[in-house]
Amino acid sequence: MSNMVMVLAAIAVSAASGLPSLLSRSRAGQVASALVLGAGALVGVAGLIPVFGPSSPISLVAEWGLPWGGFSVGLDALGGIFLLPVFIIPTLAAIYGLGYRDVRDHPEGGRGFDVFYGLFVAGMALVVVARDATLFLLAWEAMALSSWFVASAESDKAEVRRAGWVYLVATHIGTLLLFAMFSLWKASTGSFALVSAVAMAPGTAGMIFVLALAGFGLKAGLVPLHMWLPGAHANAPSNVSAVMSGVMIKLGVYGILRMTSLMPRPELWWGWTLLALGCLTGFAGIAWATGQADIKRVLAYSSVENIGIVAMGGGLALLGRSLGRPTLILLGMGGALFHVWNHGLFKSLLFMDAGLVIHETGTRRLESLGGLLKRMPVAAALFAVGAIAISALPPLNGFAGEWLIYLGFFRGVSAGTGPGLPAAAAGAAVLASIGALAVAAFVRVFGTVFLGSPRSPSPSKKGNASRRSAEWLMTAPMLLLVLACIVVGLAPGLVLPAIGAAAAEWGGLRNEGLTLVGLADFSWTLPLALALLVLASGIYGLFVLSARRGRKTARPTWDCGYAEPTPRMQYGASSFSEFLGRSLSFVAVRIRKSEPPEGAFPATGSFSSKAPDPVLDLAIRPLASLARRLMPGMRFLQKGQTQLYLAYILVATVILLALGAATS
Amino acid sequence: MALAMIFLPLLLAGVAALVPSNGLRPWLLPLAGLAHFAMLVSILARPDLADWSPVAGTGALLGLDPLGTIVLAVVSLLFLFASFYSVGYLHHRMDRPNRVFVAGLLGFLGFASVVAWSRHLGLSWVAIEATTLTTAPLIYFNHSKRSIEATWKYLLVGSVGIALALLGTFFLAYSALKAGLPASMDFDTLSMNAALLSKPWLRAAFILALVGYGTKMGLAPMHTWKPDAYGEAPGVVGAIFAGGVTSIAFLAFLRFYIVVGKAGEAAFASRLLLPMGLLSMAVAGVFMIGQRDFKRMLAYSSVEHMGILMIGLGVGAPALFGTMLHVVTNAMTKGVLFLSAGNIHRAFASKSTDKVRGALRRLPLSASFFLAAFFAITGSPPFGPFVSEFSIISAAFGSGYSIAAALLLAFLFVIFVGMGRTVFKVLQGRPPTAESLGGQGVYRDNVLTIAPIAMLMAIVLVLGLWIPAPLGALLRSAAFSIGGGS
Amino acid sequence: MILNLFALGTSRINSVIRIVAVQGALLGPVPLLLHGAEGISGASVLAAAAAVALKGLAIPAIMRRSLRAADIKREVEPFVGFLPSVLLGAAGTAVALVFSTRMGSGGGAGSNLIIPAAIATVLVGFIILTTRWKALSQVIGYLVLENGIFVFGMLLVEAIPFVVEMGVLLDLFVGIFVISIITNHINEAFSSMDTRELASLKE
Amino acid sequence: MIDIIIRYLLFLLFPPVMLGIVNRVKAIFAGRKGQPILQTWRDIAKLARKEIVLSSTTTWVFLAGPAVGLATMLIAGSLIPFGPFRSPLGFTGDLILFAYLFGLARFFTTSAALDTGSAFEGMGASREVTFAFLTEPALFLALLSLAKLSGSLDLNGVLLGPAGGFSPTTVAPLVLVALALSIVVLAECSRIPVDDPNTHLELTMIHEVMVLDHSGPLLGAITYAASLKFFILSTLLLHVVTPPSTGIAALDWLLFAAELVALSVGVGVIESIMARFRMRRVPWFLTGALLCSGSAFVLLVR
Repeated sequence: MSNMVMVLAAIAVSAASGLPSLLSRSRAGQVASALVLGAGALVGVAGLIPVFGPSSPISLVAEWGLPWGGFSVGLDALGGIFLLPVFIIPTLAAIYGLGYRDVRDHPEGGRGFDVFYGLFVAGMALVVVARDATLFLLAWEAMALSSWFVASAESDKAEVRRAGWVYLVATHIGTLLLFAMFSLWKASTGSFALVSAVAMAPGTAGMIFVLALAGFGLKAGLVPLHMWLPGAHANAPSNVSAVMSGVMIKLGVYGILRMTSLMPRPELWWGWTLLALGCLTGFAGIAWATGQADIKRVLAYSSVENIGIVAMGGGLALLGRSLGRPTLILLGMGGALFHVWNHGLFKSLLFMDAGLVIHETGTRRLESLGGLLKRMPVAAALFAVGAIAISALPPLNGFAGEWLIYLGFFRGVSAGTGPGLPAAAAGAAVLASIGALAVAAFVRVFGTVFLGSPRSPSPSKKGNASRRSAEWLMTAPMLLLVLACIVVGLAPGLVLPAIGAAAAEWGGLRNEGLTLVGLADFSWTLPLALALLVLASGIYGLFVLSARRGRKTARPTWDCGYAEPTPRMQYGASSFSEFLGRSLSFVAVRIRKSEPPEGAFPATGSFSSKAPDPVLDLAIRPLASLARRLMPGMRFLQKGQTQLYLAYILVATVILLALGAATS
Repeated sequence: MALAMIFLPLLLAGVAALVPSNGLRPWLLPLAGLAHFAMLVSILARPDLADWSPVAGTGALLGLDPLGTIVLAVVSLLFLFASFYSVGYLHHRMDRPNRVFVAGLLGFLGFASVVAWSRHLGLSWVAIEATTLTTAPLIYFNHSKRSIEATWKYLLVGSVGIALALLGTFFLAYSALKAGLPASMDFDTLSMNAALLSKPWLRAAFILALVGYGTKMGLAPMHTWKPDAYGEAPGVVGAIFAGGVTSIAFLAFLRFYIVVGKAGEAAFASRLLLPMGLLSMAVAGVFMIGQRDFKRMLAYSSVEHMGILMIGLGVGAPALFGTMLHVVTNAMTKGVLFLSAGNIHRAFASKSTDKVRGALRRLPLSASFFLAAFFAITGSPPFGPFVSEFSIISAAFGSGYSIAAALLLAFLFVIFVGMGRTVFKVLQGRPPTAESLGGQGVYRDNVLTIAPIAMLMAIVLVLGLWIPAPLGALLRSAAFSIGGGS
Repeated sequence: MILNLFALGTSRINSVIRIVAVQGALLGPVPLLLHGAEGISGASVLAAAAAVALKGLAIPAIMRRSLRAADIKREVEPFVGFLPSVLLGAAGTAVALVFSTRMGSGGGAGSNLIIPAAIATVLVGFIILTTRWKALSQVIGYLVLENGIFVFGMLLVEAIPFVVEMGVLLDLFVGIFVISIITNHINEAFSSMDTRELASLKE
Repeated sequence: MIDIIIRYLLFLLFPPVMLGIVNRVKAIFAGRKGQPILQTWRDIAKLARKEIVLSSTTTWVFLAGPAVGLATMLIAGSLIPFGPFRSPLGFTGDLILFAYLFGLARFFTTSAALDTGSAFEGMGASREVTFAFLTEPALFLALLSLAKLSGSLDLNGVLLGPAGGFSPTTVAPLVLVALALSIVVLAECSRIPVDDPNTHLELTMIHEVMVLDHSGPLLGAITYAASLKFFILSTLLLHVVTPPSTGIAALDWLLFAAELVALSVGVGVIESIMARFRMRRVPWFLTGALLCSGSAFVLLVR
């Protein structure tokens, strides 16, 4: 109970955290807001820790002025998993934001930004603790709207406005679908209270599942419902993108998991649907990511991919539940939840890092970046770690998470015969392919941004003291995140019990002998990491030694003896992904425009390729414009003739009378 | 009390006609508003309100039941805020004589009170027709060609519609006569022996009332006058129309619905109401997509919400609470929308999205309220309309009208898109410079034109989070008096 | 009720006004006749008198004035020709008869005559409203419509309290008054009474 | 214990010899006498003595590439059982780690290639990462099929499991798996027909073109790592195609070595009789591997 109060207090504090900077729109106010937010987060985390223990879920119901439902909130391990990032990451992002969007440099966007940022955080936290549909919707929309506000902070740019609009529309459809979902929920359970339903008509349950999948999937960014995600993430300020991608979209996943855990035994097709969607989302997401020309769009699409991985784990767990296989429930759900945490860590890290790059060079275009490692070594190192982690490569946390899901798939194979469960394990192959593509995508970004030599003379900003402090403010949170990635990667055992508890709770296995810790033995991670470290650094040391021996003469890359390799001859981002793109053309559309050089001494020659979003740019936008062209077609009904209007009245009367006569 | 609430405004209207000073006259509005509101409060304080029971057969013309109270409260509140606002507005429009304008507003308040109090369908009709006539000059305030046209259409379409309502009223009375009862237009008598009334005439009466009062509410396809009137009238008038006129027309229609329901014809009614409501929403959606004039857009939004009310009635008992609540929340939100839209209109001297840009920069306060009200009216938590709309939707799903509910949601989405495109064109981006707007008295927010909006918005917000117990009780008994249940 | 058809037929607005006036004047005392001696109370007499005064004299006067203001004599090329509209009117009357029989009339004394008459008049009013271009003819249409409703009202004089009946009449009167004011404004603003000019507001 | 020692001696010393064998076989096919079997070792030793030439564009990543590449191979080598001999440090789920270690190596080697800022290296890196997204799932499906057969979750169990249970039903899948794995070997170890280790036409190369600018010890490390990779994957393949163990340790070791030699010869033969695919065609070839292991998997779970 007391922790519940603490968490609620934390929510209240973060909701109010914007006030200082609203009252005094000065640097001091901005700093104060960040501090208040941080304080709230600390309280919240403190209140949160116990829920992962053996303690049973806490809940609290208070009377509420709305005609139905009460102000009922609850805390449990499943919620805790999602609540922890909600409290931690936005705080880090806020500190980062102090350097990234100094209110003195952004007077216009400054107004209200921190207010909505605070509301955003509070909304997300409330979503997780809400145990009543109305309260949930309230929190949900608070989250959606405030996130829209902070995401379109730079709404002077038309591009930002467009992206913001798409996001707003998408999130509104989501909310309407949730209206329907919760209405059905009430219709079948008799109340808006979100407590596990004992029995439910299969038809209704299936309908609710589909609606939840659609409504929450929009927020989570399941393909093809991801259309808002890349634009919104790319055009939001980087500290906001970090929170949106690292935390907010996970709450879509949370919604799906919460509803499925509340409903009685799921039907088989639910698990299949979620698994299939997960595979599609993961593969398509990363395939699209490899083609993007904008560093933040790459990260955004990779978020789609990661959501897909989480969904795969969830689907596996659902299958496990409907087939009554605890091992699959624990491994699948455990992997999903673990990945939720991991993605929160490294994706926010990467977005912050991208922000650092943008802050330094002022561009998001990969083609005009390059060779930044020499200029910003720390950022490069951090990005490298993040990239390895997000490509799920050992020995970092990304691998630890996916390892659980893989284990689940392999268990699925060895478990039982006949089609069905083993077939699901084919997901492992998809996951492997996703992993390989992730490596491709992030080598591409890391290579084009930090390695090689600069592709365009980027404006070198004067290094004054305030900028130093800004960089320091931005780097510190990233260091923490990297540290977390490494620690979790080396010793997953530290967090496994919490995740296991949550997974067990989701599957209703809270008090059974089988635990995730028992299923997944992570004792190998540390030795492996050490071995890698020792070997690699040893070899590296040898190289350095022999390099010392060599004559120190700086010479350009040999490059098969090219006379003058210029930066513009480097393999750019689009050329890097060209071959990959061609082999992925079955899922990733690429629009190429090229005029090859003609003749012996070609004057000109050009090639350009861009990767539109298949769903948004090739499906939705055309449909929308079609609708815009058709709608006015019906306007002839109202051309201003009074006589016509009066005729309408007569006609309406006659028709209604006819109707009335017919129905009587 | 009743007579005071009715005649004080009318009296003041007379005074307004006499007061010579263009500057002083507007202050009569807040005076009336405050007095009216004070009387309302004293009524609300009355304990026996929630369990009000009609005294049938007495042929008493006046009496205030929960339904009437709600509508009266809505009208009174809206008028109170609108009155202060219009003082600010009229001080900004000193160029135009406002004698007729002020008198018209006051007259509307008086006759609206009559509708709320009336126990007699004929009387209700008379009062509503009277509001039509008193509000017509309000639309005509600007004396431009366009405003004449709007007024003309409003008068003609409105009067014809209302005439049908009168015919419907007569039909109802005749249905009693036909059943051998003494022909009566006394609501309580009718609803008491509703079961005996002759069915065909009752149904015909209901349909005529639906068309007639539907015209006044602005249900498609009788809504045609609405965008013109709302578009040409000053914002404050739009607020009064969308919040007040529609509510009293809805009340008058409710009287018929109650009788029909009491006669056991609720199923018949909902068979007509659901299509009407959905049609209104569809039409609103079609005309909102790509709407350039943001005041006309608001008019269509009003059409949409009248449709939602109809759907709520059509769903029946479980949705009635939400429907009555929606009357309140919609009125309040529309108030915010129209008043802030009026400010924006003033500031840019245009109401077309081709000219209006970056209102958030130019008029931070008005624009912010406009934005908030946009989110509210499209049913986003945590605002009042969310509570009412969501309860209607869930009731619809709950009582087997799933298809209607799904359509409702679909239309809500289309309308959100249509409305949003216009709203954001208006709000975002870079505003044109004051010079390019032609310096003529460039408008800036002042306390008289902002405070009322802020208060209305506060009400909308509160209703989204917490419904005061007395209001809840009132709504509940109102819902019960309409059709039992919930 | 043949007057209705005349109203449709003639092209001279002036005469139409006269017809409507006569119609109104005739309608005034009808309730008294309907209810014979016992029905005659002070109230009803007063009501009847008022009706005659307003419909027979006042309104036509107003309309004539505005007619003179906008000196136009005849409804040129209406939306639907005169003969067709007469036929329409006839059809409307037929419909009215069918309707009233289907509804099953025959309650009060003259009801089986009055109901179809009323409905027919309403329909005719609608026809005028929807087929005439001139603002003033539309006003007339509205008036005819109201007359029709008033005819129906005959059936239930005793149901309508004095206040209400007065209210109805007053409303009607003021309505016509306001409308004619507007028509004058229209005339000034658009220098014609042709409602086709009034189509700038759409969508 | 003795097995462990033999194991590591074999693992650390033999791989370059295998490359030597391959080259020798190719030479013989080409009608030349060919280089000595130990040539690769000599190259490595020579390179180790040479100095490192660093381009001015490069950074620490350039050195990290070969280092991590070699380290990962060394670890992967100690995860997989050789012949009938269990790996020293097997654990549940190590096969996933095994597969992902190659990913880690790929990340660093390709990054190192991009670090030079040269178009050729970029091209090579691009191709390297492209093929992985087809070979990885093929490898995993193969592992899944084996896991299905053995019902085990660690490399030892998975790879040593099926050796016992040859049954008519499992023959067809096993053949398919073997096919898939051999394609994976050819691709991952950048042999013909996917890649040509000793062409000098940069535009056609994958692995070689990535390391154009690595010199001296770096190149040596890379070559050595490549040979280790070849060794490891061959071992993996051998597990599927070879007869069960005899039971006598010494004999088994000899047998294993012989198998390795045989496989190297086989690769040599393939390289000699086949031509490189055009780069565009390679994905289809790899898709073939995917199909093989996929159908094997389907056969098994059917």
